[in-house]
Formats: sequence, structure tokens, C-alpha cells
Amino acid sequence: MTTEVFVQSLVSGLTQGCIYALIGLGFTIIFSVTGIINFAQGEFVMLGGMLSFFLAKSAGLSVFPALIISILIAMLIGAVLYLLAIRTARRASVVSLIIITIGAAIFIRGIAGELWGADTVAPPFFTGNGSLSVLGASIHVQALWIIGTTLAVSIVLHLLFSYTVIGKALKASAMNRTAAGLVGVNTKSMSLIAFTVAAALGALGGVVIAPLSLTSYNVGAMLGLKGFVAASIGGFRSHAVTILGGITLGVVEQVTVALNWGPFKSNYKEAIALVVLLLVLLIRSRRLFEEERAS
Amino acid sequence: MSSSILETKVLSKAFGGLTAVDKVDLSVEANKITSVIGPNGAGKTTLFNLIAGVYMPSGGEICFQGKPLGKAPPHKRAALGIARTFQNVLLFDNMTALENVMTGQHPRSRYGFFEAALRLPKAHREEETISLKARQYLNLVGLGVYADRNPLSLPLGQQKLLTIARALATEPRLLLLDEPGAGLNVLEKQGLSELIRRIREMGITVVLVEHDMDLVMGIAEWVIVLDSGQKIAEGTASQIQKNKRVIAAYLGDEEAIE
Amino acid sequence: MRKWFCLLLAMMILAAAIPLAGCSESESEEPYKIGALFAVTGGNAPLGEPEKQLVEMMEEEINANGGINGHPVDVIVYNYESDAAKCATFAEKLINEDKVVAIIGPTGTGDSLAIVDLAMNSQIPLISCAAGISIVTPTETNDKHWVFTTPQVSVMVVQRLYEHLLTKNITKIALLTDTLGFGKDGKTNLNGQKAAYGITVTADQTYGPNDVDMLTQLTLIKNSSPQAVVCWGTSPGPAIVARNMATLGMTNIPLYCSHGIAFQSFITAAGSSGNGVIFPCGKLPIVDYLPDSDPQKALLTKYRDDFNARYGNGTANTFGGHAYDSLNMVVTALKNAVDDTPEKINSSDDTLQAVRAKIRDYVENSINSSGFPETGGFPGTAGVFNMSETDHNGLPKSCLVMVKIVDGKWTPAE
Amino acid sequence: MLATFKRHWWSYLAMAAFLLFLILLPTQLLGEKTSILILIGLYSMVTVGLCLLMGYTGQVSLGQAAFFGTGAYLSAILSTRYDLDPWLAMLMAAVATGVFAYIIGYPIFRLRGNYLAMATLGLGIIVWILFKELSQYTGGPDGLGGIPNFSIGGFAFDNKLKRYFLIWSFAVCALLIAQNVVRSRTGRALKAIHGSEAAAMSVGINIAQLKVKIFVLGAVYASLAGSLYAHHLHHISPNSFDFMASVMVITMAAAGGLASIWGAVFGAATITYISQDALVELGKSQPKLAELDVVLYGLILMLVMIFLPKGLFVSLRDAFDSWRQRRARKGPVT
Repeated sequence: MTTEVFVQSLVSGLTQGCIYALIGLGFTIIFSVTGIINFAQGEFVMLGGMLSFFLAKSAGLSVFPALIISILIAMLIGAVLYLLAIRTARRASVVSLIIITIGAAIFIRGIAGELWGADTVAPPFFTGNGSLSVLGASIHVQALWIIGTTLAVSIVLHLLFSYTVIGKALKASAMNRTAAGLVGVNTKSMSLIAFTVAAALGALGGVVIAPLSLTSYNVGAMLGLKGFVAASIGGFRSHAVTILGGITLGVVEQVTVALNWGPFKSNYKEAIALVVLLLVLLIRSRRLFEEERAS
Repeated sequence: MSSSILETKVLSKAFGGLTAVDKVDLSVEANKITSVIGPNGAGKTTLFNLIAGVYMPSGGEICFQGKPLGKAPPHKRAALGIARTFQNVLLFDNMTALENVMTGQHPRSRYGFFEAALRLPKAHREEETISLKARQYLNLVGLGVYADRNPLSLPLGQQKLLTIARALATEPRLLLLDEPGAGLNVLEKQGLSELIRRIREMGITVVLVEHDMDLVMGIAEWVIVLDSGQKIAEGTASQIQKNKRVIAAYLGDEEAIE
Repeated sequence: MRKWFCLLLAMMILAAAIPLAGCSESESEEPYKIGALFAVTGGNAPLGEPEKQLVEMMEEEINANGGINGHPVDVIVYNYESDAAKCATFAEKLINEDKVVAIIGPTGTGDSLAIVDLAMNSQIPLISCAAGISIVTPTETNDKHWVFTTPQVSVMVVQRLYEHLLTKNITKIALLTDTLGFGKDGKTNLNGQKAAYGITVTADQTYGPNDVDMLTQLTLIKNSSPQAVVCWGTSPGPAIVARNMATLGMTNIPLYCSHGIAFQSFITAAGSSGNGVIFPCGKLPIVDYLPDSDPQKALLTKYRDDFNARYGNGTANTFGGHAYDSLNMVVTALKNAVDDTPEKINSSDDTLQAVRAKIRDYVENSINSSGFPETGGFPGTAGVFNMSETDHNGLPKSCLVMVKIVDGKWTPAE
Repeated sequence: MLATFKRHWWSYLAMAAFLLFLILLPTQLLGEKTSILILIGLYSMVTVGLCLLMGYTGQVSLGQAAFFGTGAYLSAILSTRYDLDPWLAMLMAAVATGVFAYIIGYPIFRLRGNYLAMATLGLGIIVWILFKELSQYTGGPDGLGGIPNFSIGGFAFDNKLKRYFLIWSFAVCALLIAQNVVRSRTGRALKAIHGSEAAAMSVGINIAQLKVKIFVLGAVYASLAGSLYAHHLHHISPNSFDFMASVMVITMAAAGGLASIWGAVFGAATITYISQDALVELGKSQPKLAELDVVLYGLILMLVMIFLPKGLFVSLRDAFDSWRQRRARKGPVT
């Protein structure tokens, strides 16, 4: 494989990986605070992309207002999802919660399909359709936006969790829900915040990626899964590792394409993420087991 | 201590930094009621978990009836004849009281998947004996009338008795009781001591971890005192009551509490 | 808790009861019942949705113009959500419960294959909207006596593309196909036909449905220095490919796609990068360039204008057209070959069977130049059909044209 | 003793009534819906397998469709590509699937809760991808056709009614076996694992082994159902075994109230009816709602789980029991 191809695969992988990372962060935040895996997480990516497009198209908004509003709407939906579906299902089992969020995913996807049809749409680029080349590989300007956004998000999250009251409260309830409750953290509102933030992250990912990858009402599921892999690499605890995990996953996927070798030339590429998932889970299993023993 | 049923040799268990059980040598005499006491965090429950096989020791070994237990998992040790109850009860809330006790018969019944799936006579016969025995143990602890109740609908005292019945149903040689008295009223505690004596008379060795000194001193024929993971004393109830180190440990503990 | 429980129960009952209510609704006059199976949601939604829309539109139009021989027509459309199993269940439903005279659809090749045996066993005409030739190729277990299909079969599309490439002296091509059914099918045919046309494949890449970009694949392709890139897939893939080729500055290499991009949405999605893309397709996109002598022109123009008028500009596409052709065949058959009233048809299973047979025979024997001598065949959106006992597709290669996108408009490439 | 006997006596009566009902259904009551009734039978088998794992043992599996699929594909491939007798093909498929489940069972059941869920999900999707990619065997996305009927000697199961009885006899056996297992010491052990793994171990239950055993049983059930499915529809394609298929099975289990054998049948029936019939009919009579069927499906999923976490069937049964008890209290005490 030539350096050109290799570098190109790294660049594409990084771009793709950033999205996985953003989605993964959503999973991590919700899970660490509520102990719930939100199977509807991927749908927020779809919502972000579709909303931004249709706000720009129908309401004639320019890129950034559209971006803000679509994220706000997504956050609203995230909050509603928590309040109506998750909170009402008191002391529901893991299974129930899994099915509830899956139901929510199907529901959101269905509504989106109804509203916006099955066609693929291409929101406008943030700043033009340019691209610059590095070592013979090309990076689209939008890709820079994606990478930049991910960077910004990770910094903001870090600050949020380390220096703000809410952040600390979130952290606390992530470490130990009951304890956090005892020291006066309102875990319910923490869960609400977690869902809202996660929705925002997903939507943000959707908005920045859509101009490049294009989007349609049914892109959520697979992206969600990739995001989950990223999150599981991060053990649903560490934000940093989740981000790294996402990026690694993206890069690995692209590099296998670059290898241009037998199996990976086909759809088996899609399976890579899942194999990684299984490996990570099984490798971690002993530790997870101990954790549960301890608690 | 010739006829000891359980022995630990320099038994240790460390969790990361702290050593919960520290080079403990002890020997439990058969057909006696032995009590392990000690202030909170002395490592009593950890000791139980080591004996029951929930934790694997980080050092030393445990011998049951003269044979080292090695890395045998909990279910194997139950089959060997080590039964236990839990501080936090842990009854099966998805079964009736009777069925809870019936689960205890698991290691004593043989029929498997296929006999069960096809309802073969063997399965039938064994089921009969299982439920018969289960009822006996239920009656033994005086809960016969609650056979079809959901365990969680019973008051704590009876829940604790139920766990004892469940443990007895495994037909153990050694019964480990983890704070059976906690949360019981005076009357219930008397009943409990009675029950424990009766169990001993059935030829079952009883080891209990207990905070309630009156209960311990009332029934324990041998008392082992742990403090911060180490065995600081052992002897008969009266000997222990006079033991300086024990008193010190406890006073320290008392002060800490107040 | 209890009240929620009641609420939910009520909902369940509702879900169960409404259909019954629906059944009790009876039209003033009994209609001819035609069944339709489309993947309105799921993987094939972009194809299934317009098909369903077309059918709804056409049904209204027919009934507005007094129906078929004075009888209204009722097209029962089921959305099988791109699930072959559901497709089979609904097909049985159409045959045994709704007692339709013929089935049009399904949307996908696999889904069609899933019910061809059913069509044979229950002896009902099945006029598919999927492009896999295997649907109508007889097998030892199924002579496909009852099965027809109206799109230009994919192998023919590939041949048409290759012929065009040869006229442009292009013999070294790179393949970039999607990993879904459509792309895999294309890949198979592209590789299967290349030898016959003396075409060599320099690179054979695929892309997943969720790939953000195909830059890596395209870089590999670029390095294999082909004369042209052939991208086989449905949106969004090809649009991304077009954009990525621009990003990589591969403007000197022409991009050829499949009829899978014959959507307005491709042009909007690909933007300026879409210009210069060439693909084989039915005549619909370039209908305005057709000579008035062309037997399809009037029909295509009407189809496009009606569809756009109803569902918005640029929504008319070739896939809705396939549903149009399939339904049109059944309707024509009912018009010309069936004289029984719907009442009589529904009176007994024998009469129903008889009509199903009549329709099948008509489609096989009269949807061709003998039935429509003045147009040399049955004009449809996909082409002029000449069905025969041996050809249940009936489309000549000539019904495909090469379309080139120029300034965001479809224009003839030849 | 008396109580348990009473319960059993009731269930024998119920069983007889159920069998009679099963015979009447296609012949007298719902002949035109036979194909849906068949699906209900098949999904009941899969769902019961899952209930044993999820409801009784408390272990989640989001990949059950994978076993359904392997059963279907192995059976189909063996009987078409290698001209094996369908029965033999079905047997071999079941064995292979069981072994497969056994091999992956041990590592995967070191996981719990959400992690187990995701692992099984990943596994399910990997298998699904294999169905699509191993085109030379599976026919790729277009699927595999021309799958022969079952036949005993001269008698071929060549129409729906025959297959209905074939499939339901399998389903009923599966149900009975499951019920016997549940009422045995194994069943108690399963429940014990669900109740408290620590306590379960303390009474001598080998939880790791038992989890895998029941996982294998569920897989074999799914595999058999898959084979029957393949030889019933004669054509299979990957979409029928994707993630959503697994979700559907879970929904059926949940709707029936995970820890209930008969609930599984109820759940399978309800969900199959809603997704395969009711919503479609709804769309036919109310065209506006036609597109919304998927949305409604999602909505129903959420509502059932939110408001009836114990599932429709169990909730109904509980309601009925409490009503009976209230009446009993009023009545004379014997």
C-alpha cells in the first residue's frame, strides 16, 4: 500500500472515527449516570443531520442557526424521551429498558421517515466545498470541521465535568448513584441532563457529518452501533478512552480498506466493529465481573 | 483439636491495598457451635466468603474434613457439605418459601435435564422426596404454614429462618451463619438459639458470625476473635470475656462508635 | 398502574378492532381487486415509496375516469418493509384473503424470488417491479409460467453500459459497488459480462451503506489508473463518490453509474460534482429530447407531469414507472380480456381462477406487437414491451439510453 | 403439595383445551389466516427458548435471530445444495447450532446485563453479515430459494394446513419440554440464578454451566424453528434474521411476560398478529395510517414495557388471580 493510500485512509478514518467518538460519548454519559444503554442514541445523529437540512431548506436558515436550532430540538426530544419513556418506567429491568429505548429508536426513525421521506439529502457544507492535500491525501474542509468539533467537544466536556457544579454532580452520580443521592445530588435531574447532553452530542455529530456523508432517515442504527463500540472500549466510564476508541475504530475500518485484501474488500468490513466489540467485552469481562462482585 | 472439621492455615485475603484476612490459622471442632466475633471490618464475612469459595485466598489454604479445598468453586463446596447463609438474606423472591428450600436440595438430587424434560419416573420420584425433605426443614424452622408464601412477604426474622432452612436442605456437615441474629427481637433470638442448638444436635457443625454478645455467649462453645483481619484470641465464652486484647479491641470499637 | 394497563389494553383492542371496522366498510359498487407489494420502508424504501405513490395516483385516476369497463378498481397495497418473509405472508394474504386477480411488485429481486413459487402454486399472475433476471428465468422446479417483470433486467443494463464504453474506446474500468443487494447484483453482472466485451477491471472496490466517504477506495482506484470509474449502487453512495472524485481531483476520469441514480435527489445531493456523470437508464429522464414519433414519449410525458404535479417537482422517477407498467398491464388485461363483473369474479374461486388465468394469458400473448401492432409492442415507461412465452420481461436493449448530467439536467449522452 | 397438584390439574385442563383450540383454529375458525398461525407457532418456539434464558434465568440475549437464521440457512443449504433429506438437514442444523451456542456460551456468559446484551447483539449482527456475504452458499442478499417440503415416506407436507400441524406439533413439544424443565429442579436452579447468583452458588448450583445449557436449549429451539420456517416458506433471505428480528422475538417474550411459558405463546401471537395483520389491515382501512405501521410498532413496544413491565399476559393473569382471590375471600371458607 502506498503512503498516499495509507495517509488517505488515516484521514478518512479520523473523520469517521470522530463521529463514532461523539456518539460513543453520548452512550458513555447516559450509561455512567443512569446505567441505561440508550439504543435510540444513533437516531439523534440522524435527527441532527435531517433537521439541519430541512431547517436550512424549508425555513431558509443559514448553516449555523440551523445547526443551533436542530441541536436544541434534538435536546428537547432527548429530554422528552427520558421524561416520558425512561422515568415513567420506574424500577424497570435491564430488559425492559433495552426494549423501551429500542422502541423509541423505531418510533423516532418511523416519524422521520414519514416527515422527510426516504430520499438521501445533502445539507450544505459549513464553509464551501474546498479541500487541502496532505502528503498526497486530501482532506475536505468539512472533515476539518468534524475533527475540530470533536476536539472542542472533548475539551468542553472535560471542563464541564471538572469545573462546574453540574459536571461534578454528574461525575458523582456516575461514580456511585446512591452515594450521590445521599450527598444531596438529585440523581433524577442528573439523568435528565445526561439524556439531554447525549442527545446534543449525537445531533452535533449528525449536523457536522451530514454535509460530507449525506444522510437519510435510516442512518441511525448502524452509526449507533459503532458509537456503542467506541463507548464499550471506553468501558462506559472514561470519556477520553471513548473518544480514542471511536477514532481507533474509524481508522481501523479505513485501514482495512486500504489494505485492499480479500475479505476486507467486501462487507466484512462492517463486521470489524462488531468483532472489536466482542473482543473488548470479553477481555474486560473479568474486570466487569470483579466490579459487580465488589458492588 | 483432633476432630476438627475445618482448618485454615495462614489464610490471607487482600483486596488491592488492604488485607481483609491476615494469616489466620484456625480450626473448627466438629459437632460444636463455634462463633467468630470481632469489631466491624474485622474480616469476619470475608473469612466466610473464603470458606464458602466466593473469594479465592491470596495466601494460605483451607482444609475441610482434612482435605484441602484448593480452588473449588462455591457450588462444589456446597456439594462437599459446606452451607451458608447471608448477612443480607438473599432469598429467591421469584419462588415460594417452599421452593426456596427445595433449591437447597439441588446438590443432593441427581436427575438432570432429560429426565426433567421428559418427566421420567425418576424425576417424579426425586421431586417427591425433594419436596418432602424441604417441608421437613421448613417445619424444623417453624415456617411450615408459610410454604406457599413469597419469602419477601415474611418478616425479617422469618426470612432469616428461611435462609437457614434453605442452607440445611443442602444437608451440610458445616453450616456457616452470617449474623443470623441481626435485626431480630429478643423472642426471635431465643428461638434462634434454640434452633441452632437443635441443628448442632443433628450432628451439623455450626459456625456463626454474630455481633450480639448475649446470643454468642449463650450458645457458642468456642469463640474466635478477629480484629483487623487477624486472630487475636480464641477460647470458651468465659475465657474470651476476660481476655484483655479482646476487651481493648471492643472498647476501641465502642469508642469509635460513640 | 391499573389505569395505564386499561389504557394500553384499550389501545390493543383498538389496533385489533379498527381493521374489522375497515372490513365492514363496503364500497357502493364492488371493484376489481388488484394486489400490490412494495417495500415502502426499509432498505428498498427509495424504490418502494414512489411505486406506492404511483399506484395510489393511478387508482384514483382510473376510478375518476369511470374505472375499468365501468367497474371501479381497488389496488390493495401492502408495505412489506423490505422483509422477504413479510412479503411472502402478505402475498398469501392478497391471494387467499383479499382474493385479488393479480399481484404487482414486489420491489426487490430477493423479495420477488421469495414468492415466485407461491405465485406458481396458487396460479396467480405476478408482475414484479424488480430487475433481477432470475425472477423470470425458468428453473427445474418453477417454469415461471405465472411470473413477469417490467424493469430493464440488470444484466441488460450492464451490457448496454459496456456497449457505450466500447464506443468511447474505454476498456479499462474500475468498479466501486455498494454492499447492498443492488450493488452486489451489479458487481456480479459487471464481472460476468466484462470478458464478452473485452473489458478489464483495474480495481474492484466496495463501500458500506454507512461510509462517510469513499476517499480511500477512490485513491486505490486512482492508483490503478483506469479509463473510467463504474459505480453501481443506490443513493447516497454514488453521490458521495462523485463528490469525493472531485475532492481527489479525479476530474479527468469519467464516472459511470447505474440506473440506480436516476433520482432528482442524486443531482441535488451530488451538486456540481454530479455534472458529467453518465448512466444507462430508461427514457424517462430525457423524455423531452425524444422525437414525437417515439411510442413512449406521450406516455412518459404524461406520467412525469402527473406524478410531479401530485407529489412535487422532480419526484417522478423510473422506479415509480415500473409500478406504472406492471399495473398498466393488469389494467389493460382486465379491460381487453375480462368481461365478467367483479361480483361474478368474486362469486366463486373458480371464476376468480379463470380470470387470473385470462390475465396471465393476455400479458403473455397480447402485451406485444400482436396486441399493439401500431406501436410494435406495448408501450410502457421502461420501454416497448414484447412479452412472449419465452420472454417474460419483453424489453429490448434499445429501450435503454445513456443519460449524461449536464448543469444539473439529464441529457442524452449519445 | 395440594396447591401444586391443583396448579398442575388446572394446567392439564388448560393444555387439553389449548390442543383442541389449535386443531379448530385453521380448520374451523381462521382458515384464511393459516400462514399467520404458522408464523405464530414458529415464533412461539423461538420465544419460549428466549424466555427460559431471559425470563427464568435473567440473562439477556439480543441475538436470538442468529440461531433462528443458522437453523434456517443450514437446513436450506443442506437440503438444496447437497440434496439432504429435509429431516436430516433439520437435525444436523440443530446439532450444529447447539454446538455453536455451546462454544460461544462459556466466554459470553462471563458477561452480565447490558454487556451481555451488547455481546449477543454483536454476535447476532456478525452472523447476519455472514448470511449476506457467504453468497456462494447463502445466495447473498437475494436469499436462497427452492427449499423442499418435508415428507414422511410418500406423505409430503405440501400445503399450509399440513405444515401448520407439523409446525405446531413441534411447537407444542417444545412448550411441554420447556414447562417440564421449568417445574423441575433445573427450573428452580434457573430461577435461583435469576434471584441471586451468590445464593444460587451457595446451594450448590453450577451457574456458569447451567446458563450455557439453557442458552444451548434456546439456540436449538430457535434452530428447529428456523429449519421449519425455511421448509415452510421455501425461500429465505438475510433480512428475516437481522437485528430487528431479534428485537421482535424479545418483544414477544416481553409482551408475554418473560417468565411464563404460555406467556411466550401469547406474546408471539399478539406481536405476530399486530405486525403481520392488524397494522396492515389498519393501513388498508385507514390509508393515512398505512405508513405509520412501523411507528405504531415502536409505540406499542414502549408502552407495553413502560406500563406493563411484567408483560401483557402476566399482568392479565395477575389481574385475574387477584380477582379470583377477592371472590374466594367473599365465598365460604372451607
